[in-house]
Amino acid sequence: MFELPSGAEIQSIIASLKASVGFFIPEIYLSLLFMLLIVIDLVIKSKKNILLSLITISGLAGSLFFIYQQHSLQSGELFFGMYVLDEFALFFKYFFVLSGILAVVVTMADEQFDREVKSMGEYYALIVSMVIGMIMMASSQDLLMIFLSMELVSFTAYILTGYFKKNQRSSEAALKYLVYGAVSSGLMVYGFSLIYGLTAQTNIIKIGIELAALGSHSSVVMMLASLLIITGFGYKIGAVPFHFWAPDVYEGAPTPITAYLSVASKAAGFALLMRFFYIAIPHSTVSWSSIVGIDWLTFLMILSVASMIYGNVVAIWQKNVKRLLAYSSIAHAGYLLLGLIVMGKLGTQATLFYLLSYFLVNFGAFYVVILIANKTGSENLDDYKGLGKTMPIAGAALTVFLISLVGLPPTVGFIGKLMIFSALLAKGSLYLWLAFIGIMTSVISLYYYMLIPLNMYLREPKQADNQQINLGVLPQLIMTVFMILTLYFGLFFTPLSDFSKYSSSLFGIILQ
Amino acid sequence: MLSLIVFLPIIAGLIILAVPSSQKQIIRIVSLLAALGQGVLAVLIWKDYNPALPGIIASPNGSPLGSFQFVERVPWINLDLAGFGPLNIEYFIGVDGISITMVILTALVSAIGVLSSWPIQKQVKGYFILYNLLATAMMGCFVALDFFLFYVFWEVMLLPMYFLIGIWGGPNREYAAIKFFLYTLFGSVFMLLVMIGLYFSVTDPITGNHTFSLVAMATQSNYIKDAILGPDNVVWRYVAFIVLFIGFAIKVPMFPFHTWLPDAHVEAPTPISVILAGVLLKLGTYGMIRINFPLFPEVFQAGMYVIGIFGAINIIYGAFCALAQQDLKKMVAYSSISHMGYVLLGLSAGNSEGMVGALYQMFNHGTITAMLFLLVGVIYDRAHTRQIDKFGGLASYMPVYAGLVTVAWFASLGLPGLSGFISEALVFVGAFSSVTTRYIAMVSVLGIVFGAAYLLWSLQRMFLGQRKPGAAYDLVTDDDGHQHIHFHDWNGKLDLDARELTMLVPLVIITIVLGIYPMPILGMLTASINKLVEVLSPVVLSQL
Amino acid sequence: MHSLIQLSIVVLLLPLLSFVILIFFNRRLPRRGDFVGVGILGTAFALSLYIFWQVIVQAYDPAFRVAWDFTWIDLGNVPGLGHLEIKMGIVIDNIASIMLSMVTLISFLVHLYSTGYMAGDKNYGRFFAYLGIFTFSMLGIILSDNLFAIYIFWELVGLSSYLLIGFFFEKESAADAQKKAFLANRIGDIGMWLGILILYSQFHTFNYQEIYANLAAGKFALSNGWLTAAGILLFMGCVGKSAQFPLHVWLPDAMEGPTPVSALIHAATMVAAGVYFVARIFVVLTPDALHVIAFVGAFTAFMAATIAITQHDIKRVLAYSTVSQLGYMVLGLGVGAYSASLFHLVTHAFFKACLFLGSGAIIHAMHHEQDMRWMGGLRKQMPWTFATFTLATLALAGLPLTSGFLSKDAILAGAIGFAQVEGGGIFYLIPFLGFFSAMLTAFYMGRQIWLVFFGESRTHLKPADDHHHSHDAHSGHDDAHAHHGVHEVEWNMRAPLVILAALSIFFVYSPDPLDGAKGWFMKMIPTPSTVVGSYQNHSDILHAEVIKTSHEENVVVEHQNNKHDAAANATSQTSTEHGEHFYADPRQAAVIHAGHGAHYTAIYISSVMVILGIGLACVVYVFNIIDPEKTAHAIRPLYLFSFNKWYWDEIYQATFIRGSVIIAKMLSWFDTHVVDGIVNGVATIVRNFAFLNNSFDKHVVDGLVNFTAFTINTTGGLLKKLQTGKVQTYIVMLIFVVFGYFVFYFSRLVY
Amino acid sequence: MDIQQLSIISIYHYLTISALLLGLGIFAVITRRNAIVILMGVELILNAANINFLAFSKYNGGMEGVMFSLFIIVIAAAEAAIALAIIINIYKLFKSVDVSRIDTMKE
Repeated sequence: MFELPSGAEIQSIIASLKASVGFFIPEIYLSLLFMLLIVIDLVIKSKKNILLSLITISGLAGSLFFIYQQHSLQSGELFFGMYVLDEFALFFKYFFVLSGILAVVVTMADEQFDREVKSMGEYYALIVSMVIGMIMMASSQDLLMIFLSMELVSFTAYILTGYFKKNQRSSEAALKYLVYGAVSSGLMVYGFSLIYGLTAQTNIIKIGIELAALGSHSSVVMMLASLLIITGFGYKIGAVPFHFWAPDVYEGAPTPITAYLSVASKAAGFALLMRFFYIAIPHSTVSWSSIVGIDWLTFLMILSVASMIYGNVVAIWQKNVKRLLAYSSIAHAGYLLLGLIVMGKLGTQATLFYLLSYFLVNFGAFYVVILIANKTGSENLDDYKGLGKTMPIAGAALTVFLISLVGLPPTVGFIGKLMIFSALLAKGSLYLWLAFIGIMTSVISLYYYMLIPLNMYLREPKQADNQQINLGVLPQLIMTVFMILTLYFGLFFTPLSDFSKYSSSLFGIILQ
Repeated sequence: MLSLIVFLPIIAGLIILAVPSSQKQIIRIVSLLAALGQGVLAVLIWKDYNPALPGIIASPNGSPLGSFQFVERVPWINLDLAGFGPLNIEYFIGVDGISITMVILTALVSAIGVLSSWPIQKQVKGYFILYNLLATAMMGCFVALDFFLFYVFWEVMLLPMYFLIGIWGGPNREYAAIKFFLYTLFGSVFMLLVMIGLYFSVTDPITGNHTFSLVAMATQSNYIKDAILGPDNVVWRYVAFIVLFIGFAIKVPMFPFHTWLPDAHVEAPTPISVILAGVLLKLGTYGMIRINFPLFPEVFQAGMYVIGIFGAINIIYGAFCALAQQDLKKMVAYSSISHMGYVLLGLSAGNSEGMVGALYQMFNHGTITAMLFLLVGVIYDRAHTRQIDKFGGLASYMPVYAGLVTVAWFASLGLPGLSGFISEALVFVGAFSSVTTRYIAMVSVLGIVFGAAYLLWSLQRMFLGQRKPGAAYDLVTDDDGHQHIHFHDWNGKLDLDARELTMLVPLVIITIVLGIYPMPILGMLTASINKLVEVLSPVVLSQL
Repeated sequence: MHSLIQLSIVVLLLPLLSFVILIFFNRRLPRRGDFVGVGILGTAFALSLYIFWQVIVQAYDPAFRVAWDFTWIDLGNVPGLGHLEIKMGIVIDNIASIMLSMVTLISFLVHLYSTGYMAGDKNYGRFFAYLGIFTFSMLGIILSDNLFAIYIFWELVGLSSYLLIGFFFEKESAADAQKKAFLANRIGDIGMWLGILILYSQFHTFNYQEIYANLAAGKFALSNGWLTAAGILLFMGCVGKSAQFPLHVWLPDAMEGPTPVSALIHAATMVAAGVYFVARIFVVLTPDALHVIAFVGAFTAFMAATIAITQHDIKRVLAYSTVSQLGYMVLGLGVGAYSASLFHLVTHAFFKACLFLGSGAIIHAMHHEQDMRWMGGLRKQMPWTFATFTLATLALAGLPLTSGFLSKDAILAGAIGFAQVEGGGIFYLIPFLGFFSAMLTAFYMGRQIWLVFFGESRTHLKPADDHHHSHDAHSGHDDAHAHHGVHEVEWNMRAPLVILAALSIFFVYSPDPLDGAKGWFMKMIPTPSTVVGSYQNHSDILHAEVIKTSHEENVVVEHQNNKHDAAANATSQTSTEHGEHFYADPRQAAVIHAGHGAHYTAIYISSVMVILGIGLACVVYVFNIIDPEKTAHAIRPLYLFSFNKWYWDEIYQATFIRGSVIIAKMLSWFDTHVVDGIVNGVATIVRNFAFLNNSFDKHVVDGLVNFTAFTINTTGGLLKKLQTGKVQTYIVMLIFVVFGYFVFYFSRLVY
Repeated sequence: MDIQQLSIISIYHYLTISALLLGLGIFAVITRRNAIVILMGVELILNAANINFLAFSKYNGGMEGVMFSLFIIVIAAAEAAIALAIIINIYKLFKSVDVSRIDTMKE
């Protein structure tokens, strides 16, 4: 029943494949890097060594060049619409590569690896592969592609989470992550299948058109499908009520991976969510409810409100800083969703900006946490007592990052919140209540974030010796850079904002 | 010039950052120099200020600067909001009659604060860095004419304050610090929403873009009719006004949002109490005058009566609470609540006398309360307690101190010839002249009596009569029969020493001079206030 | 600027100068600089005497008035009002010039006297400084031309009285007394302030000439009730300062201050300021307000007199008699006997000052014994004091040939006339109380004279235990001349007595020992026409002009003034021919007319009363026909009632003071436990919450500043329980959420 | 057997089967304690999706569904590999693969 394609067709297919490859260079490059790393690892067997990490960093940095090249290219589909290249995708390419680099940098600082693991080779390779996976998540335009890239990311994430094989919590985290992830992605795929059944399409642009045509027909199935899909995405962005894996995984995983997951894979999830949400769900002119069954907006609102409230409220109780930051990242997913809900260019810009700020600040915070853990060997709040005196720069930096996470000026975090709320209020009083909740919860968040400076500065250390602990020049330098960037972009945020505006144009859809 | 006066302390802070923390004296001197520099600049500004120009709103000829002075206006952020248009944030500062008095006050108080921080030994470096940051933020709030800028300064103030109370404070400091932080942040975050809402509702008449400029916002014709805070959107305008008002009222602090104040004061070290009472509380009322009222005049009209009632509650409630306090500093703290009530009352009158009175009261309360807290600090340094009943008969042994206390106390209870009286009198004159608040004024007058009551009572218990048993000091009779007192573990001068005098005497002089001839300050106020009243008040005018 | 104005400014500022010099430098000056004070006050007196000469003797014009003012506060161009200024200014008219010289004279004498009395005190210099600032503020009250300025100086005299009463602040009683005085005055002041505000809120000026003019022009927008209220509220200021009922309680306690202070402030000048102020605002008082004032005055006069009968402390007797006499003055104003009560003010100032200084001399000589029961027989040791004291006493009692007789009878006459005009009935109570108090006055003064000066010395009778309740401040020089007995005081304390006594004789004021109205005083101080009477269509020339001039330059002011002085001269000439002034308001005219009519009745009745009083005193104390102890025992309740000052202090203590303290405690409790307590209360709740097994640190709880935070925390505590750590529960919840929402949506779809 | 009888089997049969599989898979995941069995449950879920895809692609025409199911199978295999590796590691550390006992991190 399936007749073979004619020669001419095959020619055209090959031609288009050739054409597409031209748009695919960064991914190919990264894949090569991935293999290279594995090979090198085979060649030089050693514990965590500087060479590998340097190669990784430089390799990833090199990819930036190719990504930069792509600005000149006309944005368009490739591989028969499976994959797309547009400013939006470019933004996330930069984002993920940079976060990969930072993950490596953070890893270099973490001394726990020396204790826990023998060989680091596949670690870096996995990081790179995760970068690839996330890049593809951000650019894929077909259900199949979406699924594949998500799984790629997930698998590498599972492995990285469980990277401390000797460590109970690490392995436990890996297991939980795996089970939870497998189930939710399974459900998502099932949802995909239903969509495919309804529309006979896997390309999301076509799906969008089909759904628009479909109207309110068979809305219950549609409803179920969208629920299942949201389950998958929600798990990726770690939004309530699909967040349950997050705290345990974030706590158990190696801290660099925690940082990496909490920023990068969350961002990937958002990239995916936005693309799918904006393109596949018809919302061009007609108002939402007109298409019964695809009441995504309500879903997202529930998700966002729940995340903001739950994340902030439960964080109050945490004693472990990593876990505290995990909950805070849940809350931030909520804020990011706010930008998504607005459904407009401004909203997208705000979300992207918020992602950037969160990226900067969160990596900084985790970096400091790692440095402190190196010295004190603990991530408990009580062990932070008096650190303000013993490591002043770390204390100051961490305070700045936390203030930025609360969203107080003059930090980049404040601008992020400002943009989000502006996007909400730009729609008049429609979303005011969301903004209100966001504001309230950010006041709450101040409370638990301030617990850390409170311990660091307002309380005396347990042991009385107040001589300064030296963290080494390079780490202090890096911290300072992070801190200064946080403040600088808090005062002069035009470049970031312009960049996110430039990137807020998705292929195949014109947002108003 | 204004930029310099704003950022001088921060520059000092950066210098201090470079100084090794062992060099305490250098650190102190650097910050003192910065504070004095501010003072000098303030005097220069005061000298060149032209009191004829009103300010408040854009001047009729449509110049967007309004008739503000020392204006510095450079584009700060210029970016494109996707699907919305350009977002312009300006570094826009300037002064008019309302702010210049506060600028002078801030310079004065922060200089005195540095002096009174001299004895602090714990982490001097960190202390003065935070202190200078705070000084900059305060000054910035008073000169900012761009809402965004104002908000930034406003929020930047919180963190240093948190640490200054939290690290250098008293035994219960953590509680006080976080309480202060949460309370104030709670007030200000909603300001953020209102700020954004206003931005979307206001356009600059010149460029046609949306703007954060407070000057543009103060002109009702610049509002887009159907915008979220546009004239059509009455409900949201009311909500916004209330939200803003609460935000500022928390700073004032207005009953029932005042409970952070006593804790903060009792825990904070003396210089911080001075700053807190001398300047920070003013920010609340300043915010009302600069932002809350002129941006929502019609809501203000509707709310005058309520504001007045809250003012009266503050006056009398604060006075009563002060009457009941055993801790001297707590008493002074409540007295601030009571005195800020006069400011609220004066504002609620909505006519020139009342508002001039309120502004003048802000200035005077700044100087007088600074004096009060310094004096409390003096006795606390010596006796290590502030319990009123642990003293008695001090007047015989510390005459200079007693004399200054008497002056300060009487200034605080509004004795004619001292500045506090004129402002309170003007407030009452205004409040009584406006039909809206007449009866409220009649009630609030009771505050005069109770104010006198708690002040005189404490004066008597601490300074008059004889040493009480169980007092915080011993009576010693030296060989030639004279009696002296001796505080436990206090080796300094018994009566005021030179440093304390240098802090106090200028304040006393200012209090007296302004009490006899108020025009140096009032002269700068009147034009702006009259303008403000015009902006605010078809209704008020009809009442006169 | 008029030369008199310049002079008066100098007079006003001289005492301030003395204050400044002495407060800062007294320890550096020889004799602690007392000569500075005395010298300056001497000069001031000389100058004001010159002013007096110019105004009273030279001009001799009832309507004499010079004014000058300057802009103090410029409120700019106020919307709705135009240019608004608050002016300060000086006005000199007859009453001002008289008061001026009176105050400076007494103050000078008291300075002189104090050089003897206060000698050796450790704060000797500061005492003179305080006297200086008092005199300054008192002169301020007299000279200022507007209500605001009067209020300012009003508070300032309050301050100086506070400082001087508490001069021996080591004594708790003194500290209490000074606080009491200040607070009682403040209560009066807020009333006065409100009254001022009522007037200001209508006319937006404080200058009382302008206010009167506006009132006369009927510009008062509010109801007439407000006007009456304004009058009564303004009068409250007088109630506080002049120790009228119900705020009289502070004055007797004020005797804790040094005796010269009592003489200067609490007898002669400051307490009279209240009366002076009411006189200044006399014309705005509505008939109703006047009635209130009259009754308050009459009641005060009577009550104080009854209390004075039974007091033992020589100064307290005088204090209560002061209250009583002030009652007379207020009564006089209330009944419209304007000039009479001002007349009484002046005469009373002199003889009461004399009495106090005399008592001071006695106390000084008796080594600070103040209890009359242990005195006696002093006439031999202290002849000068005896003579002057007696003369002053006669004046106070109001015997003919004394100044007191003239003034008091004028008042009483006015009272009778008033009662007649008001149609008798209850209004006859006022003259009745007046005459009765006159008798009581005579009685207790007689008692005092006898106990102090006659009979034998009873010092030895004094029980030993309550010996030496003398001022610590004086202990030093007590020992200096202890043990050599009572003796006459030195010249510097004697001279003032003589001068003051001389000023209590009738011919100083009036050629006719029986009729003050024939004297220069009553002629120079005519009763002004009220501006709130029944009809105000032609308010007199004076106001019209002032309202015109006051908006113009000072030069013009004087010019205008001189012009209308001339005009007023003419009117006064005409008026003095047929004896009376012209009054627009029929009621006022009638009252004054009746007052003149009742003159002789008053004389007869009061003379009888005085004789009765003195006779009774003699019966009791000289001939011992009635034994005071027994009588006291016989009418014990009445006796105690009077001896305990009608229990006013106790009543106030129980009600107002305790009351406000309780309220304060309650509110502060409310503040910590309700407004703020939501914090701590909640904190405990949260801490003891059953399911919170994990110990979470106290500061978290305390950090929750309000109830929402509490809920947040508990919900947090609940929610975190969802994180069980078991991956399957996570998945269950996932499925549950999906399924739940699906069901929910499905049901929504079906219905 | 001939094509007619096959045609009796409508898409709904496939859908029902897949739904049942899904349910079974979820049930297994929720109720089983053994990590391996849970993994099998996941496989069931994926296969449910597979059946759907195949059925739909048969009834809608077009190859996407088939492709999709192929990929799903591959993914499932990879997932199984990783899962087993992790589970073995868990067994080393905890001496058990009972997920209900693996809850050191909570709240």
